[in-house]
Amino acid sequence: MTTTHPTARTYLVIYGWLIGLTILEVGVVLAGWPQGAIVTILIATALAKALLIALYFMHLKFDRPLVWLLPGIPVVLGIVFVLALFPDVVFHLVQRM
Amino acid sequence: MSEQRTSFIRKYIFSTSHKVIAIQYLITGLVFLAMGGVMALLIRWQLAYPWQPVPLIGKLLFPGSGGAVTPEAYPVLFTMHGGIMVFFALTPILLGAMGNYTIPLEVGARDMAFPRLNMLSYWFLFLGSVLLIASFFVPEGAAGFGWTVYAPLSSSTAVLPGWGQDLFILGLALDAVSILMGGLNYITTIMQLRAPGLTLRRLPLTLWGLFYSAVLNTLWLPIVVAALFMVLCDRRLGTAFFVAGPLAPHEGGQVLLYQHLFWGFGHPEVYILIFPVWGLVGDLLSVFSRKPAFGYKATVLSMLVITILSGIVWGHHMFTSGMNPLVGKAFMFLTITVSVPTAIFFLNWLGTLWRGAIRLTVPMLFTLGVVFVFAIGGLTGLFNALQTFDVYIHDTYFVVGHFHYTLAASVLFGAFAFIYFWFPKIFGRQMNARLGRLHFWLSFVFLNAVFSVMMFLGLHGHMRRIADATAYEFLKPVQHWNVFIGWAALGLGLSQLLFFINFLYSLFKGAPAPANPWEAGSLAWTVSSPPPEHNYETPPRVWCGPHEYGVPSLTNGDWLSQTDPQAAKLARS
Amino acid sequence: MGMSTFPPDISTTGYLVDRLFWLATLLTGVAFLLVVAALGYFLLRYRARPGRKAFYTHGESRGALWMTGGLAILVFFLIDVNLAYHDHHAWDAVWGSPPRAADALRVQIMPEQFAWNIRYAGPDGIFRTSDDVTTINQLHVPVNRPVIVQLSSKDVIHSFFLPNLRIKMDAVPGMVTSLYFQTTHPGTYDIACAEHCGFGHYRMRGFLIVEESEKAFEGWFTEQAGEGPPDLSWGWNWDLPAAPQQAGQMETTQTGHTP
Amino acid sequence: MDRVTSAEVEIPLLDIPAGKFGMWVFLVSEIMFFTGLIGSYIVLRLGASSWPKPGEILNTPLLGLNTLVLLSSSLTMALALQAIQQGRQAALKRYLLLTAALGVTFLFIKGCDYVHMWHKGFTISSSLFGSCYYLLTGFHGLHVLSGVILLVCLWAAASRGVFSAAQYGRIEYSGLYWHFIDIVWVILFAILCLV
Repeated sequence: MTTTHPTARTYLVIYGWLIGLTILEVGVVLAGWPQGAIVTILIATALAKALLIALYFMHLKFDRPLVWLLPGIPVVLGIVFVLALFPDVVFHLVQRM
Repeated sequence: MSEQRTSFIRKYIFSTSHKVIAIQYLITGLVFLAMGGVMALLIRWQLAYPWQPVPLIGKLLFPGSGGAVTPEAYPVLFTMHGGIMVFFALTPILLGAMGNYTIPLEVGARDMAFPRLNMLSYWFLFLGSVLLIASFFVPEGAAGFGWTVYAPLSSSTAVLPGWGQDLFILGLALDAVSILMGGLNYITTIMQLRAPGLTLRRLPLTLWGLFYSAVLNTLWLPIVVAALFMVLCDRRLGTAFFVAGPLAPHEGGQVLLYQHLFWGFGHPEVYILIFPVWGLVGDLLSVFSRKPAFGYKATVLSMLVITILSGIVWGHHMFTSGMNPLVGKAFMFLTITVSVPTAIFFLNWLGTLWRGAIRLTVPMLFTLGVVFVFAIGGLTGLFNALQTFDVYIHDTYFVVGHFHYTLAASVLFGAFAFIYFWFPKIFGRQMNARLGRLHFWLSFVFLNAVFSVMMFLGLHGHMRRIADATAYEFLKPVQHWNVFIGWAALGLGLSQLLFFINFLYSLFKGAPAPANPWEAGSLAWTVSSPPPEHNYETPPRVWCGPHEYGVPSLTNGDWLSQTDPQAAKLARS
Repeated sequence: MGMSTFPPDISTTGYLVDRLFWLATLLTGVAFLLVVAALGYFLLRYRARPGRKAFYTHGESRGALWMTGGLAILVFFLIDVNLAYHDHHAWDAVWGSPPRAADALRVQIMPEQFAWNIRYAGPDGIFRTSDDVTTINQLHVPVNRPVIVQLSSKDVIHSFFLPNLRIKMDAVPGMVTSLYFQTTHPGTYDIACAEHCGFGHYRMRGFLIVEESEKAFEGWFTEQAGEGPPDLSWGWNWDLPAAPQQAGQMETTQTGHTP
Repeated sequence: MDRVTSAEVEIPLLDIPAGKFGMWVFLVSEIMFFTGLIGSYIVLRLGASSWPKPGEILNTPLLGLNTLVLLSSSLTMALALQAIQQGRQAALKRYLLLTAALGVTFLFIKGCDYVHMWHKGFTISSSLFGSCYYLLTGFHGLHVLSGVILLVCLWAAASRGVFSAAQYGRIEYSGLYWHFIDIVWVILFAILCLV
């Protein structure tokens, strides 16, 4: 069992951050920022939001580090797997152009 | 959850007991094994005597063509043979039956961690098999794109319009969900429900094999499920994820993407099936050599390394697919590294036999059979890893012979070793040893005759999945080998009748089995045969590893049970 | 000519593939025989006998670990790395050293269920123009001249397999893949489809006709050119293989690796 | 020599309940499933010759609103768990119902979005982007739907007084699933709907 639990106030603060980041996301898109900036910002904010939810709402921050292995392994594998597909389905196009 | 379970249906059909579910898996697997075997014989008949009416059952199966296999029926035969054998025969026997029966007993638990999920797992398999069988009866027949479901042959209704194709894919997806549910249970039970004292170092190797296998399933099976759903969308919803070129409705997607997704799972699948067998071989060699498993820790670590490597070598299935050749080279070098851990545990098997006191029982014969055929399967795998050579033998019978050595021969012998070894525990009766030995030797001879000749055909360039080799000039000189394989395959098939006879006879008439007929040390053999409904009244206390045989200081007997308190003093681990 | 295990070799590079096979057979064969010998010896020597206990060892002493680990590493270098090294060099010759397009005969092949559509550029050297020569299932090449083949597919995946030259390459819809070869013996040989492509897969046979001289090839080519207009419904630009186009098809933009 | 040490009485690998461990293992397969889908989308998109700007096709403010709805449901789910950990039965039921309601709202808005898009000619078969959009959001929607059903079952169980400050495992494990769905949407929203 988890030993410490976040308080309702913690949950609300995290929720505030999530809402704020979402508004930021929609804002930069609607404001029509350059594509490169949008991609960078959105990936960063999406990762930040996912981490906030995992750490606080899913209590990973309060679990033993060994529990992190469970979601950690597939996340790492998934990223490696997708990157391994790049040479075949993405890069040959770049070579041509 | 238990006491009110009295009715027949609750006890034997919708049972949550791991032992009943294991038997359900076993019977389902054996039925499909027989079905897949008959399909293999039909395939071999067609290749030996192209377009000749099949004797005896031909008129029944192919009434439209006077009993001969038709060009339309042939792809269905090899597709269903592959799909059934891999997903509906070997997986249910090795993971379903072996996993369900052994895990709770060997960890000293009353049942699986999630019994109702376990029941659901079987019924998903059942539903999947219903869809699979139903696919034979829809217009235009069952699936014909090969068990690998390669797009765009599978994903375009322009080339294969029948609903049988969709039913096959759905059946596979349901089976995948079933396997995932089972795997979830195996992992959780092995990690969380071990009896006091049963540290990870004291698990039987079979459980390690099942554990790694479940881990691989949990990680990679979902990828292929996603790919299968995308194929279904391509077929019925007008998408084009895996369709490109002239067949695509718009720009289209990426044909190679499917192969990557499929082999991302497909290569681990080889290990998913072989890991439980490797574990079982490690345990049985130890039991029947009356000697501790040699290099237990190294074996377990080797399997872990292979688990990791298996996820990153899938590209060696795609050397001719038009993928980037540099990537191919990387995949080749990754692939050959697998031979280091493989060699280590292979040497550990030999080390277990070394200076043992070997008892050649029927399960031991099959175990040694696995060692022999896996040596061939493993070493011929190396030929396939060599990019330049693989380009020549890719999609030929060399590959077919190779993967039948690893998947069919090794895994089948492993499945038989499991059944002969555990039959007394499961059903409380002994199997007939004389029939068992005859079954082994006939299978051994015929199996090698079939699969080694396949590899020679492959070297001659004989393509796989062709219905008639006589259509090619360069294959005419080797056609007589197809005839040879046909008859050897018939011999192999008929030898299996000995097994089915033995199984059914022993089930009802076999000699009653004692609790521990093999003098085995692991937990399962401390309870009666068959085990009581909840296995253990109180959690057993474990004092040593599962392989304490040949203990020098013992005066009565040569082995220690894991629950034997003397072990704390006498055993080494 | 290769040993009778393989179909006759009619290429400049096929012997490399055959040699790789024999080397692999030798190395793995030795390993296999050692394993079987150990297995047989142990089974005969260490059979259970009354009054004798097995040797009680868990095989986890430092010595045992060094032995298994050391042997595994030895096997890895003697067999695996050794073979991979030879394969690496064979690959360079068979796949990694394509001839210059100017020196080679260039052919485009776009199979469909269940036939091989074959295209040669005409005198203008440009593909998909009205002076092309197109054939079905008949690939004529002059002996001793390098040939480069570009492949794509009209429908599903096919695999262009030349057993007598020890090479094959998939023809993938939406992509252009390629291979090259050089023949050494005139004659007629099989082209096979190696990737299951439907119920007619087994009869998707083509013919590789190796003409005995350049002159004979020229003669055949001129004769074909006079046979009537070529099939212009497919084909693609050789140097910039945008995906092969079918008449009325939107341009797509994938390429395979090209030599 | 006596080798029995305290370490040998160790039982589970992790000192968490089997149910929580099982849920995490399930989420491992879920992560890999969505890896298959999202990974395919990424390489299909990067390998395509052209790709439309999502903002010109999709209704960005509506999808943003939907994101807020789902994020709020994660908050209420977390609060539901906290409520039962403190033994507040009524609050548990209220938060569970609220979470389910927010899930239904999400699905409703999603449905309106689908109908609207479809009428504009943006369908699953109209382009590769359409195929990816409907496939990914569709599978996510199915997960939300099963989550809502799960929540309703939990609410019914809570009404029977099944849970208490000592016994709240199922709420916790279901919460993990619900938050996971939320994470998937956060990622889909950013890389599929906005970029």
